[in-house]
Amino acid sequence: MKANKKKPKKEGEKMTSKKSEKLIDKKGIRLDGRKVDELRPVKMEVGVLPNADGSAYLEQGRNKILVGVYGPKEAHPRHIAQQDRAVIQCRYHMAPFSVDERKSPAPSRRDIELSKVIREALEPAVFLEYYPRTSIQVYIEILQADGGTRCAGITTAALALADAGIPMRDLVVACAAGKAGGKIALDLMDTEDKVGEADVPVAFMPNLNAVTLLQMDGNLSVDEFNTAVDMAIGGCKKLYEIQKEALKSKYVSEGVKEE
Amino acid sequence: MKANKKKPKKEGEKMTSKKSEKLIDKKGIRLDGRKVDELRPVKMEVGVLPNADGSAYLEQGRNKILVGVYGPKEAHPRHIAQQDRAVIQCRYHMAPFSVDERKSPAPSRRDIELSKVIREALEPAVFLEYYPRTSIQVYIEILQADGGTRCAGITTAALALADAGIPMRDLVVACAAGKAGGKIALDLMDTEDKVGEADVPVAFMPNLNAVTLLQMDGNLSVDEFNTAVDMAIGGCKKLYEIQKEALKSKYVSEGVKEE
Amino acid sequence: MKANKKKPKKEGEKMTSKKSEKLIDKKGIRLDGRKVDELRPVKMEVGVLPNADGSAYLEQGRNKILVGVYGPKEAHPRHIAQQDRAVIQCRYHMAPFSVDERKSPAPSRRDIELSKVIREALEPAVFLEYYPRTSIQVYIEILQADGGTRCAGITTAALALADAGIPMRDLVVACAAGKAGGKIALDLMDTEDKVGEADVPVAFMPNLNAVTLLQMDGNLSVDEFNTAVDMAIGGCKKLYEIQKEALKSKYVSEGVKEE
Amino acid sequence: MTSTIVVNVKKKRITELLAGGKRTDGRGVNDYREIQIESGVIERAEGSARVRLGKTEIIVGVKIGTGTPFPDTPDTGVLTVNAELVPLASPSFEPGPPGEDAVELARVVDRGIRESKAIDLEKLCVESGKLVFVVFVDVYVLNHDGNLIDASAMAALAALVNTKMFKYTVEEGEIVKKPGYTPLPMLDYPIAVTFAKIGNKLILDTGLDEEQVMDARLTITMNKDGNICAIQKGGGSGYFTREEISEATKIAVEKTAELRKVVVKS
Amino acid sequence: MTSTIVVNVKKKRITELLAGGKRTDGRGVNDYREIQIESGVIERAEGSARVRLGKTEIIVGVKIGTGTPFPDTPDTGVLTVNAELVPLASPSFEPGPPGEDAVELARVVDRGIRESKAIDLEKLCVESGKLVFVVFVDVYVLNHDGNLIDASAMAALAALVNTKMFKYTVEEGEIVKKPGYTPLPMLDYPIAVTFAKIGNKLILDTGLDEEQVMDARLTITMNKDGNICAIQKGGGSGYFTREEISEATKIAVEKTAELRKVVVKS
Amino acid sequence: MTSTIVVNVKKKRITELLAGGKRTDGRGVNDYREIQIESGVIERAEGSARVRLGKTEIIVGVKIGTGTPFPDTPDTGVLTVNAELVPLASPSFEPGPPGEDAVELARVVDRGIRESKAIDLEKLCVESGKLVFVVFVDVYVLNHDGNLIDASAMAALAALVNTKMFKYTVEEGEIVKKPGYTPLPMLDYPIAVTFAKIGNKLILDTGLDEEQVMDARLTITMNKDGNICAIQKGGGSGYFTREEISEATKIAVEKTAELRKVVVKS
Repeated sequence: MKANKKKPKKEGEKMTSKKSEKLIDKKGIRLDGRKVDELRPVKMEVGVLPNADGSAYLEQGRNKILVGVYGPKEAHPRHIAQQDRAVIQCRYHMAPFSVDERKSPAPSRRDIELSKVIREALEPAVFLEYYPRTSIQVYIEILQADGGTRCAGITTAALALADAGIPMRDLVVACAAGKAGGKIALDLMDTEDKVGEADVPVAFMPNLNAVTLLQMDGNLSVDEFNTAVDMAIGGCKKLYEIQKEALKSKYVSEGVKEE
Repeated sequence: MKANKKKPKKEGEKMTSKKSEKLIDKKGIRLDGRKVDELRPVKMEVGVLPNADGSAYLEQGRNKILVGVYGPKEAHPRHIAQQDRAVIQCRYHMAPFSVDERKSPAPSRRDIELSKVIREALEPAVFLEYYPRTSIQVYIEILQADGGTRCAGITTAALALADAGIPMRDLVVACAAGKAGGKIALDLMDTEDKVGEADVPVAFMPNLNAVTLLQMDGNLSVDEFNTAVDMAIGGCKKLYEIQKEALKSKYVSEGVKEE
Repeated sequence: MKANKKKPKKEGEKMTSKKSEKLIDKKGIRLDGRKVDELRPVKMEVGVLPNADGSAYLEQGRNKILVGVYGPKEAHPRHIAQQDRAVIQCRYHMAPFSVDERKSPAPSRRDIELSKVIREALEPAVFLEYYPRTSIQVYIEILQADGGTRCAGITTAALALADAGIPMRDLVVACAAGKAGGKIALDLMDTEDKVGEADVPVAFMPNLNAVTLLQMDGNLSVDEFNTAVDMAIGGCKKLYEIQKEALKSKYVSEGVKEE
Repeated sequence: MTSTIVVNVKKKRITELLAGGKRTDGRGVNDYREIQIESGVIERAEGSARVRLGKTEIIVGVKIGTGTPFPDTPDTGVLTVNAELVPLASPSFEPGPPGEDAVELARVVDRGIRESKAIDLEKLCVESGKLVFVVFVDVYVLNHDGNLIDASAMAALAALVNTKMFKYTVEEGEIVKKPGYTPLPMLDYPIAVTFAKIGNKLILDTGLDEEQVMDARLTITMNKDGNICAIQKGGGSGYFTREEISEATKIAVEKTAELRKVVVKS
Repeated sequence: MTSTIVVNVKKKRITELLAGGKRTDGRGVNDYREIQIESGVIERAEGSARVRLGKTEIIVGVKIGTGTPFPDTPDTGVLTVNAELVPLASPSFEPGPPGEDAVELARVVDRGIRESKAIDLEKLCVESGKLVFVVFVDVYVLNHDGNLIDASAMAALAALVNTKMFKYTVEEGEIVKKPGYTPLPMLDYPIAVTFAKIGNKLILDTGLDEEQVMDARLTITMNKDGNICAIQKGGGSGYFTREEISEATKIAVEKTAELRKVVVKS
Repeated sequence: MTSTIVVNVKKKRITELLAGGKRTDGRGVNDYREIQIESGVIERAEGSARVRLGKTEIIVGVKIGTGTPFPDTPDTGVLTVNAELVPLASPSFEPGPPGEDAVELARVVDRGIRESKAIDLEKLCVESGKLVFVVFVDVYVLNHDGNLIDASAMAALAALVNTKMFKYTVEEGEIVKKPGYTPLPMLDYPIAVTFAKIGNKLILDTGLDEEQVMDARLTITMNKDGNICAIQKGGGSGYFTREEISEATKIAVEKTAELRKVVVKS
């Protein structure tokens, strides 16, 4: 650690290294005890923010994600409005304390890109044409980051959109697979993502069989890539079950208690 | 002094030190020869800027403050307008050459806070409800700073508002008291403020007995605090007399000369 | 060359030096083989950008300039619109790779000033009053810079305005003269400009005998200045012939081929 | 934005209730809503705490970095407080750089910590004039239901109390980590209480409805000795009388002592 | 902005044609427009190239500077990719700092170069931990007629291949130039191909008209071994089926190999 | 903003008067308004001056700091000129970062000082390549009633002449203050005169009314030898003929000499 060294900016790009081989042991067990096709422990909760029109909270490993949704409401500034549909304004934002070295609150280029691809992952699921000239605001706050936050953000945002009562074709659920320690593995955590060989985040609409986000960086053969995509979709399907439970547990219990 | 050292930003926070004891000598005399309850020499002048709708200039010790007021005029941008009252837009701004080390012209966080509390110190005095949908702009320029600029800015701004012919319930006048060299003292200058134990800026409407700004930083017992507030209000009352003189000397002489 | 040295900003100001004397040899020949009153090789082409309403490309020595013109179209944001005439919005912008040390894409103070004086050099030529409430956008991109880019930008912009079919009183053509190696010389290139004694950029409307841009920095007697202005205007007149050729070769050949 | 008419009706109702010493949710004028404090909620931060004050919810994270000291205080660490009113917390918050409300919130929390000398900054000097620790206190507002200042100050204090620093030695001017952690060195425990004036009544711990109709607010921050270390008047175009200030100060002495027990034991 | 009605008419026409395997300009679904590549167009830059893809026109300039390495990679040079959608290139581009489209474009081009390890960054280290070369790749869009990503990636690759660095020795921690130049050390040659989905068809190298009506796009960047090094889905509110992704990947293997020959020999 | 109709009426009136060699306030075409110069008005600045030119009022403050020199001029101090059109000076000025008018004003004042070599910057080098003095010249416009350039240039010159630097020695690469002060080392005294063209007349020292109707302006800055060191055409969509430029230059020789006596003795 050195004082006050002026560093060039670095926006989450991958830097592979020789340490990758240590990520998975001979028995196929990962640093945190998981098997290659195992998700991290996941917890989801819907309706956690009193002020927002819809909200959800998710923990996936050490990731802690909070999403608030406002709208549909009159688009502002007006020039962003679309005559024939709603627009989604999406902000992916990391708390300064969410990562090891304090992050400046100003949006990085990575934040700008992720806000865009997350928005494009959610749009296919929403009946935007029901609310022309309006805006739906999706605020994704990464309270703690441990790899895979864009996917976790999408999974959480879809719950918050549903909680806001916005009509949707399907839920969206997202999960990454990647290559670490030479093996294709599901749901990379931060260390695996940084040291590993590749990461493939996928967002999926389970009932429509539709991939709404797909990115990749690293180095994969076409076969490895196909394996990773299938594994990620498998992860999505498991997360989808938890999503449905989270919605049920809010709306069923609420029904009993309040309505 | 060292070349080009990159310093973390520092926004006028107090740093007490052992030097504080030297601020007031055994006879109760301060570094600039004042007694503890004595104001610095003050000079006020009204109507000093030809273009502004109202203006005033004040010197208090080495402080040199210039305020220009424009309005009421159509609020811009429109979304700041209030249906039922005028808004005050207030900017506290320091000239780059006003302090020992050149200040960048970009607003600091201190500048933003002071602009807000000064606005809130002036608002109670103005009949804002007379001018719905308009804006009154108060531009406070600190040409030279020597401690107590927020108070001096308020005193000057009230004169400039009156000079602009804006209907007011009362004048506003401001003065700080604090603790320096172990004693409660009036109207701290820069050295006393920086080295001293506490500073209590107070803005006051003399005829309504109303405190419109109150801040404090440092360390005071409740008794010391009450002494300081009373002393500050005493200072305000003295400054109020000078304010009235300044208005009279403009409007009486003008009456004779021009109208 | 040193790593990461934090330099104060420097915006193209001249720094004369003792090297100036070497710029012109005893026979009056300059470093690139030109005589003192000789222009650099010039190439102009009109209508090079498919999307823009008008465009032109120019090479003058190693300068490479591309200009695109859009409009007249509704002025945006609206408050810039003029009731009785069009406004020109002009941006002089350098590509990051256009100079030896990579230039940040953010506009420098030099860029802001040049955008203004170039706009004012073009305005006298355009019948702005024909298009009230509209905006004409002139985007000048310096792809490679080698001294004299503001003049080359004006010459190119005038061609692009003509190509956009915007009614003009006259073309505008610009050229600098200066003092280098103790002599008044035409069309200084980068080295001559940096090391030389003075630079006098001039923009000219040939048929109206009107100077629409005039700047100077350096040190010239009044006589030297007058010589330089006359030489610059001479350069403008030569460039004007090339401008006319460039327009002709587009519109004549187009006439034959397409219309 | 709530319309003027609605605000006026609300103001009438709240003022009438207060005339009888009552509040819309049944609390007494000096009662706080339920306070829930949870420490260590962000494991990757050196310190953290979540405070819920009724429906108001704040997370504060503390990060420790390094830097050079201020030239005039070469032997003390650096404290930096920042606040973000993130837009999911309220329909009135917008994305973008901090506005005047966020700046004021950060600076009021900052002054409480700084002026009470809560952190022993002299212990955070590594090498005089050259290398010190920097304490970043980031206030993150997650749901705004009134009284952000008191809740933020509590969360900041709880997060500082929760903060752990790695042990280290210095070798050739660089910090070398050792195994183990120590708590952040703390000297005081400042608590802020904010009074709102509605009509001619002072109340504590305003909800959002009350803030919409208040004339002004007054925040008093006190240290563990019951001395005042920071005050801030704000919150609107109203004022306080001299007597109201004295009254508030008296109540603050008791109230800050009471709240300190809640926060520090947490 | 083109009106909704016009876009709908266009979409209908383009989709009908595609149903018969045809495009408005007569190309097949996987055909690229004419590609013109010219290297060294900016003599003052260390490397440069202009790519014309039909009427789309891009210049990329490469500048070499120096700086300190990242603390976690003390022995490797630094790569920085930036893109500007300069306003003369399209009526829809505006002056000002890069928006999300420019940021995405730069980051997709960046990932292709970085993840394929195209540049041998370890050879750009001058002094470990202290001094390395910085490669600035600036993408400059001069005319936008669709498929900016593929054209930018090609232009960036051609500019890198064109880049010359001066020879040097190191004396007392400073770089001293020697006569002569060497090429930038290159290890791979990444090529990006971007599929657009319109209705249920995938097409390559979209023109502007096709982009206005597409459901979504998928960019696949491959290295010289036919491995995938970067993927980006974007471009609208549509999606891809699992099968479409496999289909695109298969086509990409052939197409990137084909395009690499065009770019690298240039 | 003044309406077009009012401006047209004004223009007609001013032009008619000028045809007879008269101005609205009775001055001759080359007459300056009353000039009041007061030096040392900001005691905490190293140098300062206030200039009143009729109702136009400017303060310039000079601060001396330290920094590293430019790599290509390792032995010379650094000059930085900044201008702020603070919003109390005119209803047409707005708060915020400097716009193009403020930038142009600063750069024209800067060029006059820089190109005339007014400050002996070589005397401001402390240690070659490492440490030099930085001269900050801040132009502060307090009331705008026309001809800001000439008034600012005068105020800047008066402030530089007024500037005092502390005496010092260098010990181990650091500056150590000694008792006493020396004046800023000055080599020249540049003066700017700005001509406005209205119709076919040239006039000096325009008031605000005249600026609203002028076709263009031409600023000529001359050094003490009567040489030209900076020129700037600006101020509108008009032009100058070749003959007008010669005429202006001739007048400038006399006028700058005359004004220099006023400013430098002040």
